[in-house]
Amino acid sequence: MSMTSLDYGKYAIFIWPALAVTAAVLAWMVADSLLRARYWQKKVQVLEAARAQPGEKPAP
Amino acid sequence: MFQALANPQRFMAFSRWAAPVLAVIAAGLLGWGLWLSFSAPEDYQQGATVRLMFIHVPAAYMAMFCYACLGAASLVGLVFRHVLADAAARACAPLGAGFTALALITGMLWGRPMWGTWWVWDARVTSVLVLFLFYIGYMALQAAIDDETRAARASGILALVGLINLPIIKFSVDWWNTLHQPASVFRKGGPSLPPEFLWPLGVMALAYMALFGALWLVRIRAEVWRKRAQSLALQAAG
Amino acid sequence: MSGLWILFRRELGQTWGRGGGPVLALTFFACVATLLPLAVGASPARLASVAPGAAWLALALASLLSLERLFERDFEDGTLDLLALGPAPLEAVALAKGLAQWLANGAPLALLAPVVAVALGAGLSLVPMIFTSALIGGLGLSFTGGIGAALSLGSRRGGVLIAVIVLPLFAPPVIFGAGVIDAYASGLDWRPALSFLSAYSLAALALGPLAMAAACRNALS
Amino acid sequence: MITGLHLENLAIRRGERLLFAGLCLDLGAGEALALTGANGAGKTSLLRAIAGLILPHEGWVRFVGARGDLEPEDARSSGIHLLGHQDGLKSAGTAWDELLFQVRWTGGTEASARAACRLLDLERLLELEVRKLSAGQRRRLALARLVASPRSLWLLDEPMAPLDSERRHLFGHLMGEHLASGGMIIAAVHDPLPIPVRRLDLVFS
Repeated sequence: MSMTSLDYGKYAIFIWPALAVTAAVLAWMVADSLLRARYWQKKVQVLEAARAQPGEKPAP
Repeated sequence: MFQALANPQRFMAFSRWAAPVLAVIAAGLLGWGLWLSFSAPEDYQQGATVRLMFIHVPAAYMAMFCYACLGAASLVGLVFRHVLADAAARACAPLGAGFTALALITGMLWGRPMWGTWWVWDARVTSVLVLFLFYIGYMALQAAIDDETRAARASGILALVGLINLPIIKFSVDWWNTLHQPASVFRKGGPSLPPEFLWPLGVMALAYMALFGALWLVRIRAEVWRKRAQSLALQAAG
Repeated sequence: MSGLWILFRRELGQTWGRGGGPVLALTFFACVATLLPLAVGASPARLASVAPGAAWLALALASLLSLERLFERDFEDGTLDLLALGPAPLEAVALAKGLAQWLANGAPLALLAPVVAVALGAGLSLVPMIFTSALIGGLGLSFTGGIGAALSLGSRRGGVLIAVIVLPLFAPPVIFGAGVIDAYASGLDWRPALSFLSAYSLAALALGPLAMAAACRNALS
Repeated sequence: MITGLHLENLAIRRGERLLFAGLCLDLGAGEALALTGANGAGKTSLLRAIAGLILPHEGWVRFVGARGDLEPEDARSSGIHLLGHQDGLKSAGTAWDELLFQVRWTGGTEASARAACRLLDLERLLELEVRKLSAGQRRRLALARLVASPRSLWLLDEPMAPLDSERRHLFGHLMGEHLASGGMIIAAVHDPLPIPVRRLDLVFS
C-alpha cells in the first residue's frame, strides 16, 4: 500500500471537518460516559463511608 | 445469559473487565479502520469524498443498531421487569442519539460535494432524521416522568411502539422518495462496492460497535451506582 | 358489550359536549390555513401546488390538540381507577376513547380539510378524495396520538411532550394521506397510496389500544 | 360473586421503599377489616394491590367464589368497589349524569341508582353540577354508587372523613347491611368504624 497522499485537493474542506466532527462527538460520548460513572461511583463511596461510621448523624 | 447478568453484583463484576477490553478492541479497530480508509484508492467517480463514506455509513448503521439494542433492553425490562434492563435502555438512548447526530452531520458533509447542497430530502437521510427525533422523544418522555420505575416502563412502551413503527416510517419515506425524486441523482452506494471499500467499511463498523459496547457498559455501571446512591441517601434519611 | 356502549357514548359526550366540541380544533385548523398564504404570498400557482399537503399538515397538527384531555382528565380525577375495574378491560376502554376521539374530533376536521384545501387553491374535483384521505388518516392519527397521550400520563409537561413523541409517528399517515391526493390530482393511480393509508390506520386501530392500556396500567400503578 | 379473599405472603414496594412484606390474610363473607397505621405505611397501596392496580412485589392476591377459585380479572371486573380519595366525578357534569354513568359502568341500573339516591337523601342534589356540591355531598354521591351496584368486596380509603356524624351513622348502617348480605369490607381508617371489625395494623417497616 503506497503511503497515501494526504492532500485531497478541493474536497479537503469537507473531509477534515467531517473527521473533526466525528472525533468531537465520539470524544464527547466517551468523556460523558466516564465522568458520569466516576461521579456516581464516588457518591456511593461517600455515602457508604458515612453509613459505616455514622459520625454526628444518628444511625438510621 | 439474561438470568446470569440480571443481578447487579454479577453484572458489575462482569463489566468491570469487559468494558476496558472492549475499549481496547475499539481503539485498535478504529486505528486500523482509519488507516485502511485512508490508504484505499480514490473512487473513480466520487474522488476523495469516498473517505467520508467510511465514517458516515458506519455511524448511520450504528444509529439503527443502537435502537435495536434499546428496543431489546426495553422488551426485557417490560416483560421480565429487570431493573438492570431498564438501566440498560436508559443508558443506551444518549449513545444512539449521538451516533445518529454523527450520521446526520457527516451525511451533510458528504452530501455537499456530491449533491451540491448541505441538506437533501433524500429517503435515507430523512429516515435517519426521523430516527433522531424519535431518540429525542424517548429521552424527553423518560425525563418528564418523576417516578423512575414508571418512567422506565412508559419509555419502554414507547421504544417498542417505535420498534414497530420505524420500519413503517422507513418504508413510507422510501415510497415518498420514489414519488418526488424518481431519478436518483447520485450513484447508490449499494452492495456493488468494490472489495477494497468493503474492508474499511466493515472494520470501521466493528470499531464503532466495540466502542458502543464499551460505553454502554460504562453507562450501565453509572446507572447501577446512581440507583445505589439514591437508595443509600433514602436509608440515611431514615 | 353494554358496558362499552355506555362508555363510548360518555366519551363522545365528553369530547364533543362540554369542551366546546371540535370548534377549537376546527378554528386552529382554519388559523393555520389562513397563515399559510400570509407567510408564502398569495400567488395562486404557488399555493395551489402545496394546498393538499398544507391541508394535511394542518390536519395532523390540529388532531394533536385534544389529545391531552383524552386520558389526563380521567387520570387526575380518579375515573381511570373506576374504568380499570369495569366490565371491559382497559384495552376496550382505550378503543372506545380512540373511536370517540376520531368521531368527535377527526371527522369534523376531515369535513373542513377539503374546504381549506380548496381555499388554498386545490381543484374542486379533489374534494371527495381529500375528505376520504383525511377521514381514514384521521383514524390513524387519533389512535397513534392516543398512545402518546397515554404514555405522557403523570408527566410534567403533557401537551408539548405528546407532540414530540407522536409527530415522528405521524410521518406515514401524512406521507400517504397527501400522496393519495397528489396522485389523484395528477391522474396517477391513487389506489396504492390509499391502501397504505388504510393499512396504517387499521394497524393503529388494532395495536394502539394495547399500548394505551399498558401505558394506563403503568400510570395507575 | 366473591365469597373469600386470601392474601398470601404479600409484599409491596413503592419505588425504592419496601412498604411491607409477608402479609397473610384471609377474609370471608360477612367480615370487615379495618386497616390502621401511619400515613405512608401502605394502606392505600394495599387496597390498590387487591384491586389489581398495583402489581405486588411478592406474594398473591387470590379470590374465591361459590365454586372455588376465581380468575382475578373476572373477580375484579365484577366484584370490587374501590372508593379512593378521588371519586371520579366530573365537576362540570350534573350529579345525576355522573352517578348514572358510574352505576351503569359498575353493573347497576337506573332503578337501583334512584333507590340509592333516596336512601342517601340525595334527590335534591341530583340536578346540581358536581362542582357545586360540598365534600360531604360528593362523598355521599360516591357511596350511592356502592349501594346501587351490587359488588361483594368494598375497598374503602378513609370513607368517613368528609361525612358529618349523622351521615356516618347512616353509612355504618349501610355497611352493616352489606356485611349481613354476605359482602366484605376492607377500609383504611384513622378513627374506628361503627361496625364490628377485625383490625390489621400496618407497621411502618
